[in-house]
Amino acid sequence: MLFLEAAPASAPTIDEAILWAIMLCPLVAWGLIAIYVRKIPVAAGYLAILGVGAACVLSYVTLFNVMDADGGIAIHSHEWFSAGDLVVNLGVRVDGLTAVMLVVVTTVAFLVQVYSTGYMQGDAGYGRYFAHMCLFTVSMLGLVLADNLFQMFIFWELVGLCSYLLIGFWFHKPSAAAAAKKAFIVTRIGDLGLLAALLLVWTRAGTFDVTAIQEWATSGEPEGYIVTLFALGLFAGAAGKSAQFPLHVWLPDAMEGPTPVSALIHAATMVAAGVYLVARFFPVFEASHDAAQFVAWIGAITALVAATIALVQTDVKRVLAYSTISQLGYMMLALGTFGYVAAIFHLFTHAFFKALLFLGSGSVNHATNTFDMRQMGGLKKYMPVTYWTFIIGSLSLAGIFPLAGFWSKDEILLDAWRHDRALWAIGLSVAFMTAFYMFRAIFLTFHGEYKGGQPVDHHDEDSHFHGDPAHPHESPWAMKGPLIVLSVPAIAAGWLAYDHLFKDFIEAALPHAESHGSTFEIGIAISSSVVAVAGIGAAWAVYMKRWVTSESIRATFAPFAIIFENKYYLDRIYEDLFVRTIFHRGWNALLQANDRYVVDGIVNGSGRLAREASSRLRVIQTGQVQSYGLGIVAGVIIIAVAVITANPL
Amino acid sequence: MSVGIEHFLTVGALLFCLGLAIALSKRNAIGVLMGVELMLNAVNLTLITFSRFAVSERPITGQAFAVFIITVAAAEAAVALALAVSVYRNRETVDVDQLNLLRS
Amino acid sequence: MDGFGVTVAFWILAAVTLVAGGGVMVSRNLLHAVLFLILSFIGVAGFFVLLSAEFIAMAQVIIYVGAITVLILFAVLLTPRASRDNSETVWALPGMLLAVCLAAIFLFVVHDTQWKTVTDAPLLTTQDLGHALLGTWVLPFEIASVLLTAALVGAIMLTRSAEEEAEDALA
Amino acid sequence: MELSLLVFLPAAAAGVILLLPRSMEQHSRWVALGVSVAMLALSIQMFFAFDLNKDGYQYVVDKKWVEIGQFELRYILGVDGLSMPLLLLTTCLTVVSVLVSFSITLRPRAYFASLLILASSVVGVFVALDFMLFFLFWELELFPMYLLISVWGSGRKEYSAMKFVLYTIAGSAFMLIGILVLAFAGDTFDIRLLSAEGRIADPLIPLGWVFFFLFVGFAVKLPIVPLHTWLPDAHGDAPTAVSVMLAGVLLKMGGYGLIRMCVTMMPDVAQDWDVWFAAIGAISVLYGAFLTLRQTDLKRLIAYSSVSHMGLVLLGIGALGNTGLVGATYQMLAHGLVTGLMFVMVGLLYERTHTREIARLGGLARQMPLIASGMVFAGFASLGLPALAGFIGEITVFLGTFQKYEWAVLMSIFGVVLSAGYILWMLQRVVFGPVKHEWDGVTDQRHWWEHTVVIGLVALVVLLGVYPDLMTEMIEPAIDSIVLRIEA
Amino acid sequence: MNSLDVVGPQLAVLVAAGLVLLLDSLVPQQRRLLPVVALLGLIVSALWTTSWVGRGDYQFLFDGTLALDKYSVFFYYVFAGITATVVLASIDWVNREGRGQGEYYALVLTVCSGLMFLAASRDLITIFLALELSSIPQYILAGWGKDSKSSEAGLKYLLLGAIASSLLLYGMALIYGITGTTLLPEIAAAIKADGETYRGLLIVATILLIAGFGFKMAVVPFQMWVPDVYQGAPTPVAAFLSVGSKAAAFAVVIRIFFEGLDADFLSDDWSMIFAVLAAASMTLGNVMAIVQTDIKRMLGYSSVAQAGNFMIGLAAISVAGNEFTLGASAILLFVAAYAFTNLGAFVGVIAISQRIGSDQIKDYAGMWKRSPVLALAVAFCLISLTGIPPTVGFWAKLYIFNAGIRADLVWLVLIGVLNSVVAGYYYLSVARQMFMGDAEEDKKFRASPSITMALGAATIGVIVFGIIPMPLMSAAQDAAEIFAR
Repeated sequence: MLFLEAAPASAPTIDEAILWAIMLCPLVAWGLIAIYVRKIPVAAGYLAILGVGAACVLSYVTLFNVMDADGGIAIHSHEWFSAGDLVVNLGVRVDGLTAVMLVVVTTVAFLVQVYSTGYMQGDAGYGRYFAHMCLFTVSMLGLVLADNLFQMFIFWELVGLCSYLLIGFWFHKPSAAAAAKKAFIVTRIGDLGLLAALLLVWTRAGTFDVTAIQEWATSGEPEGYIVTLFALGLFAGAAGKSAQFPLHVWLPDAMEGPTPVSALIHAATMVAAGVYLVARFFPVFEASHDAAQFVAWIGAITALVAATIALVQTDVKRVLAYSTISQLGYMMLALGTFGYVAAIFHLFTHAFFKALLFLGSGSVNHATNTFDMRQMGGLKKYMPVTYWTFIIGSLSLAGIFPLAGFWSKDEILLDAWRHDRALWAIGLSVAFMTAFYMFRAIFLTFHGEYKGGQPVDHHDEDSHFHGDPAHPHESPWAMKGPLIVLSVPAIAAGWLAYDHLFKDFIEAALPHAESHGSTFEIGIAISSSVVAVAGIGAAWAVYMKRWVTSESIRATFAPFAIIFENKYYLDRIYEDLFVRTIFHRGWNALLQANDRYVVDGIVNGSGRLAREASSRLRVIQTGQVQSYGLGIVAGVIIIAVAVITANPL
Repeated sequence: MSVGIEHFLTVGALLFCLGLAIALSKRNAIGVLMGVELMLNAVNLTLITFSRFAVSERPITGQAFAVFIITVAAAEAAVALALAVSVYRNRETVDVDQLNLLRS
Repeated sequence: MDGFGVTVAFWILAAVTLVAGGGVMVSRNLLHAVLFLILSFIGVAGFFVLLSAEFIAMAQVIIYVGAITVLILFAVLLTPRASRDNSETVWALPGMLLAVCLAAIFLFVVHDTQWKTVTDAPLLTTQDLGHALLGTWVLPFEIASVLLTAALVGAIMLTRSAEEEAEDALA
Repeated sequence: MELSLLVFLPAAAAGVILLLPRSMEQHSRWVALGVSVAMLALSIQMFFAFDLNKDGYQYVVDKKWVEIGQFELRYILGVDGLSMPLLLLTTCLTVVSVLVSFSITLRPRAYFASLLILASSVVGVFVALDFMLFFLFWELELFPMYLLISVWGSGRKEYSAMKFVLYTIAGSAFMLIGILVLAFAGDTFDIRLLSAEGRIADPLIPLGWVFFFLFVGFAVKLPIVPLHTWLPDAHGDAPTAVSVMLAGVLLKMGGYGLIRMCVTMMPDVAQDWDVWFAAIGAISVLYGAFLTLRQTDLKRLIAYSSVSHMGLVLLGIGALGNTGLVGATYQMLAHGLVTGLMFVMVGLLYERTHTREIARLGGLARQMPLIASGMVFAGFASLGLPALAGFIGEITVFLGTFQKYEWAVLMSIFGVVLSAGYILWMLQRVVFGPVKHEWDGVTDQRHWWEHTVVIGLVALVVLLGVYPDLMTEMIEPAIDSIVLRIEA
Repeated sequence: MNSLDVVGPQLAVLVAAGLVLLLDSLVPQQRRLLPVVALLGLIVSALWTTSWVGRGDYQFLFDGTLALDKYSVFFYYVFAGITATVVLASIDWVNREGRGQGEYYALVLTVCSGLMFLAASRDLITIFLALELSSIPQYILAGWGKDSKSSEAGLKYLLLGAIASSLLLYGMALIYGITGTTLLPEIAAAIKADGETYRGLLIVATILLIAGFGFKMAVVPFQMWVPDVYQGAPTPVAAFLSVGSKAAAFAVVIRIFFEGLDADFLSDDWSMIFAVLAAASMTLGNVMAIVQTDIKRMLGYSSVAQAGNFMIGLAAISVAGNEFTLGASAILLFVAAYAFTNLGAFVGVIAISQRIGSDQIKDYAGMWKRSPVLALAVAFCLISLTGIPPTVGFWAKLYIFNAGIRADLVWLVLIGVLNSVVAGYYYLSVARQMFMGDAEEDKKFRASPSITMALGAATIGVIVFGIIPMPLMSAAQDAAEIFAR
C-alpha cells in the first residue's frame, strides 16, 4: 500500500470490477463446464468460447483505457490473509505491459478455442478439454494481472498445473503422461528459484508488491549480491517456464498434447510468462548487471541450441517447438541486453505468428494423421488456406520485411549489437537457421509428392481421427477461420513499432523510463534481412532443387548432426544419468537401504538384542537350587562391598 | 587373657558361614537342611552373646528371641523333611541336583 | 569375662563346635554328618551355659539334639541307602568361596566396631524368660503355637501316602 | 460443558454400540455416523461462537479430579486459537473416517466403537489443559489404534500395530518423566499455569533434558527422521479410516504438543534448540521425500510423504516466530485434510482393485474417471499447488523460517520439486497410461457416502486454500501470545 | 482395651481356619461349605477391621510389639481381599486335586493371618514369627500339588527361604546387639543416639535385612526362585505368593526402614541400595520375561520387574518434610493396584489353563473367540500391569514415578519408564495372542462361577479404580501418614 502513491497521476480510469471480470469470465465458464456440462460437449465448447470471448472483449476495453492514460498504472490491492508478520495481498495491476499481455492471451486463447471446436471434434474428452483450457486462461490472466509476487507465484503454479493437465490430455498415451510429468517437474525446478526469490524478497524487502520491489531493488538500499540473487531466482523461474537452456527439455516433449494446446500454451502464452516475469521485474535486472548478463547469455545459448536442434527434426511440431525455444531465447537475450521493449514486442508478434504456425501444423495433422514430415509432402494443392497462412507465419518468423517478425527481431538484434557484438553474431546466425528450418519444413510438408500420411489404426479406441489420410483435404472453417484471422497480426503487428507507439506505451510500466535510442537502424535491418533470405534460399536449394542432398550435408557435418539429432544428449543426461542412475538407483536406494537396514535395523535390532539378552540370561536360571542361593549370598557380598567402598566406614 | 564379646561373635560368624557353606554345597537336601540348622544355631549363639554383653534395658530379649528361633527351626525342619519325602515319592531322590524340572 | 576356666572352656567349645561343623562339611556319609551335627549342637549348648543362659542351653539340647536331629535321622533312615551320600554339588567351590568372603565381611565389621558392653553379666533367670515370653512376647508366643500347628498339619498332609488319601476321599 | 460433551459423547456412543445386539450390528455405523456428525456440528458451532477478541482459553471447564501427594490433577478443558482448528479438523475427519468405513462387515460394532474411542481420545488431547489429563488421553489413543490396525488391517498388521504401540509407549515414557519434572518444578499440572512466565523454577534435572524428554515423546508422533519408521508400516497395514485418522489427526498431536508444551513452557530452551528443530525439520522434509520416491506401495508412499510434510511443521516451529508458528499450525490443518483425502482415494481404489501395488495399477483414469480425478486433485493438493490448502501452510512456513534459517529453508524447498516428482510419477503409473484390461470390471460409481466424503474434503481443501483467513484469524492471536512468551 | 479385640481380624481368620479343619473332619460330605466358611472368616475379619476404623481408636499393644494403626488397617483389607480372591480361585483346583481340602483352606487362612500380623508388628521378634507364620504354610502350599514339579517348587522354596531367613535373622541379631532392643521405635532412638559408632555393623545388618526381605519381595539378586516356584506351584498358590507375600514383605520393609532405620546417616545408604536394586530388578525381570513361553513363568519374571517398580518408592526417601511419606504411600497404592491387577491376571490364567490344560502362551491363541469376556478381563489386567491408562496400574506407576522424581531419582524413573516399554511388549504380546491368534479349536467355554467372581472382582477393581483412583489414593496416603515426621 505504501507504494500506491507511486502510480502516475494519469491512472487508467477503468473500473476494478472489469479487471476482475476478465479473470472471472473464463472461471465461470470453467466452473459451469466442470460441474454441469461435462457430458454435453457442444455446450462446453460454446461456453468456453463465450467465456474467453468475453474476457477478450474486456481485455480490449482495458487496453484502450490504458492507452488513453498513456500506459498509466492502476493498482487495486486487498488483504487476502495474514499469518503473523506475513500479510498477503490480492490485487490487480494494470499498465501497458499488462494490457498487452491481456490482449495477447485472450486473443490467441479465443482463436484457439474456436479452432479447437473443429480440431477436437469427436474426442472423448471434449468437455474436459475446454474446461482445462478455460482454467488455463484464468490462470494466465491471473498471472498477468497480479500486482504482487506472491499472487504471481500462485498463478504461475496454476499455469503449470493446466499445462500438465493439457499436455497429459491424452493420458492413456504413456508418452503423453510422461511428457506432462516432465513438463511439470522441470518447470518446478525452475520454480525453486522463483520460490527462493520470493522468500528472499519478503525477508529483505518485507513486501511482495511489484512496484515496491522495483523501488527496493533500484534504491541501492540492499546489497548488490542480494539483488543479483533475487534477480537470478526470478530468472530461474522464468527459465523453467520459458524453456531456457538447460531447462528447455520439457517443451519439445510437451508436443504430446493436442495441437491447439501447443499453440496456446507452448507457443503464445505460458512459455512467454517467463519473459513477462523478467520484464515485469525489469528494473531489478537493470540494477544488477551480472544478472542481466547472465540472462542475455542464457538467452543466446538457448536460441542457438534450440535452432540447431530444430534443423534436424523430422516432426513438424517439434520443429515449431524448438523454434519456440529459440525465439524465447531471443526474447531473453533482448531482456539481458536491456531491450525491454524489444523483448515484449517480440513476445507480442511471436505469439501471433507462432500460434498461427502451430494451428497450421494442427490443420496438417488433421488431414494426414501425423506430424512426421517424411510422411507428408505436396499438401499445397490439397490445403491451400493452410499452406498460405503457414507461409505467412514462416516468413514472419524468419523476419522478412515487412512482416511482424521482421520488426521485433530487428529490434532485438539492434539491442544486442549495442550491447555485445558476440550476442549479436549469435542472434544473426540463429536468424539464418530459423529461416532455413522453417522453409525446410514448408518444402517437406507442402511441396513435392504426397507420401500418404499415417494410416488410421482402427483398433485404437482412443483415436478420434475421422478423416482419410490417404486423401487429405482442407480443414473445416472452424479451423481455417482462426488461421486466417491470425495471419493478419502476423503480417501487420510489426507496424506498431512505427513512431514508437508500442515503445512509449510499454515503457510507461517501468518506474523510470529510459530511452535506449532509436529502435531502428538500417544496417542491422539489412544484415538480418539478407541472412533470412539466405536461409530461405539455402532451404530451397537443398529441399526443393536438391542441388545438395540433405544426406550429404549430414555426412559432411556428421559429428554436429549426431549431437543435434540427440538434442545435445541433454535428455539422456538428465533422465538416464541423473534421475535414473545417480538419483533413483544411487542416492535414493542408498537412503532406502539406510531406512530399512539402519534406522529400522536399530529398532528391530534393539528388540532382537533384548530377546538375545533374554535368551542368554536364561542360562543363569539353571534350576539348581544352590545356584540361586549363591546368587543371594553373592548379592549380599557385592552390595556390602559396594556400599562400604562407596561410603567408607 | 580374657574372652570378650568379639570372641563369641567370631565363633558365631564362623559357624554361620560354615553352615552357609554346607547349605550351598551339599547335594543331598537333608545335608542342606543341616547347614541351615547350623546357621540358625550360629544366630542363636550371637543372640545369646548379645543378651549377655549388650547394654540393654531388657537383656532377656535375646534369650526370648533364641527360644522362638529354636521353635521355628523345629517347625521348618519338620516341613522340610515332609517336602523331602514328598519329592522322594515323586522322583525317588532327594538330590537337589536332580531337582531341575523347573529352569530357565 | 575373665578367668582361666572361662577362657579354656571357650576355646575348647569353639574348637568342638567349629571342628564338628567342619565334620558335617567333610563327611561323605549322611549318618556321620548327623553325628557331627549333634556334636556341634552340643558345643553351642556349652556356649549357652558359658553365657549363663542355662534354659536356652537345655532347650537347645532337648529340641535340637533331641528332636530335630532325630527327625533328620528318621528321614535319612527312611530313604534308601543310595540317598545317604553327602557329597558336594558342582557349586560347592563357589559356595565355599562366597561363605569365606561373607565371613571376612562379618569378622571385619565385628572387629572394626568399638563395642560398648556391660561388664557384669545381667542376672537372668528362667523366671524372667517366662515372664518375657508370656508378657511382652505373648503374641509371638501364640503365633509360634499356631505356626507349629500349621506346620504339623501341612507336614502330615504332605507325607500321606496315596492309599491314605484314597481312603480319605472315600470318607 | 460443550467440551466435555465433545470428549465423552463419542466414548458413550462407543459403549452404546458395543451393547447393541448382534442382530443390529449393521446399525452401529448409523450410530457412529450420527454421533460424529453431531460432534462436527457441535464443533462448528463452537468454532463460529469462538470469540476472536478474547485472550486465552475459552469454553473452559475446571474441576477437581485427583490428588497426588501435595498437589492435584485437575479436570481442565479449554480451547484457544491453536487447538480450536485442530479440534475442528478432528471432528471433521472423524465423520470422514466413519463414512469411509461404511462398508465394513467384519465385526462392525467393535470397529465403530474403537473408532469413536479414538476420536474421543484425540479430542481429549487437543482440549485437555491439565498436563496429566493430556497424557492420559495421549495414551488412551493406543488401544483403539492397536485394535484397529491389528484386527481390521492388512499385510503384516500385527507387526505394524505392535511397532506403533511400542514406539508411542517409548516416546510417552520419556514424556511422562518430562511431565513429572515439569509439574514438580512448577508445582502444578495446569498447562495454563505452567505456561506462565517464571513458573518453572529450579527443576530437578536441567531444563534442557526435560525439553528433550518431551520432545522425544512428541517427535515420535510427528514423526521426525529417524523416529519415523513406524509410520509407513502403520499406514501400510491400517484400514483406510485409520490411515485417515492417523495421518490426519494423530500426527498433529505431536506438532500440537511441541507448540503447546515444549515451546510455550520452556521458551528459553526452545531458543537454544531451534536450530536443531530447523535442521531436523529440513532433514525430515528431504529424507521423507527421497524415500517416497522409492515406494512401490501406494499407502507407504503417502506415509513417507507425510514424514516429509510433517518435517515442515517442525521447520516452522523452529522459526519460533509468529509467521512460522502460524504456518506450522496451518500446515498441520492442511496436511490433515489433504492426506486424509489422499488416503480416502487410495482406500476407494483399494476397495475396487484390491491392490495397492503401484506396478499393478495403471490407466485407471478410463475406468474410474471420478476416482482418478480425485487422486489427481489430492496429488496436486499434496504437492502444494497454490489455491489449495497445502500451499498456504508450506509457503507460510518457508516465509516464516527463511528470516532465521535460510539454509534450512533452502534445503527444504527441494522437497517441493521432490514432491512434484513422487506425486506425478505415482499419478503417471496409477491413473494414467494405457488401460489395463485387468481392471475392466471396476467402476467408481458405488455408494453415496464415498462421493460425499470426497466432495466434502475437496471443498474443504479448496476453501482452506483460497480463504486462509478463516483459520489464521483464529490461530494468530494464540500464536501471538506464545511468541510474546518466547520473546519475553 | 481388650487385647483379643486388637487381634480380632487375625483371630477371625484363624478361627475360620480351625473351623474349616473341624468341619472337614467332622462333616466330610459337606466339603462344598469349606470355602464358604473360609470366606465368612475373611468377611468377619474385614468387618472387624471396619469396626476399628469406625472407632478410630488407634494404638500400640502388647508392650508395643503390635501396632493397630491406619497402616495396618490398610493392609488388613488388602490381605483379606487377596485371600478371599485366592480362596475363590482355588475352589476348582482344590476339588480336582483331591488332597485334604480342609487343610488347604486352613493353611491359606493361616498364611493370611501371618501376613496381617506382619503388617502390624513393630518388633523384630514378632516380625520374624509373623514372617514364618506366613512363609512355612506357603512352602507347604507350594508343594501341595501331587506332581513332581509342585513338590520340587515347594522344596526349592523352602530351602532358599530357610537360607534367606537365616541371613535375615543374623541381621536382626546384629541390630539387637547394637541397640539392645527389638522394638522398632526403640531401635530408631538407639541408632539416632549413638548409631554412628556402629555404622559398619549397621550397614551389614541392613544389607542382611534387605536380603532376607528381598527374597520375599523377589528383587534382584534375591529373585531367582521366583520363576521356578511360580511355574511349579499350583496356580492359585502362585497367585497368592506373587501378591500376598510380596505385599507383606513391602509392608514390613517400609515399617522397619521408615520407622526403625530412618536415621539420616543410614537412610542415604539404604535408599541408594534400594534404588540400584530397583533398577536391576526392573531391567532383569523385564528382559528375562521377553522370551518366556510359559505364562506363569512369564508372570514370575514380570513380578520381579514389578517389585523393582515398588522399590522406587522405597528408594524415594531422601526428601525431607511432608514428602517423606510420598514413597511409602506410593508403595501402598502400588500394592493395592498390583493386588487387583496381578490377581486378575493369575485368576485369568487359572480359568484359561483349567480349560485348555496348558500354561503355554501360544495355546492362548484365539481366546478372544473362545471366551471373549475372559480374554477381555485378562487383557485389561495385562494393560494395567503395563501401566497404560485407564487402569489402576497407570495410576500406581504414575504415583510411584512421581515419588521417584520428587526424590531426585530421575535416572531411576527413566529406567523405570523405559522398562515399561519392554514390559509393554511382552504383556501386549500375550494380549495379541489372545485377540489375534488363531485358535486350534474354537470351542467356546465359560469359567466356573467362583472364578468368574474372583476375576470379575479383580477386573472391576482394575477398571473402576483406573477411572476413579481417588479413594484408593487417599487410603494409601492416609495409611502412609503414620510415617510422617
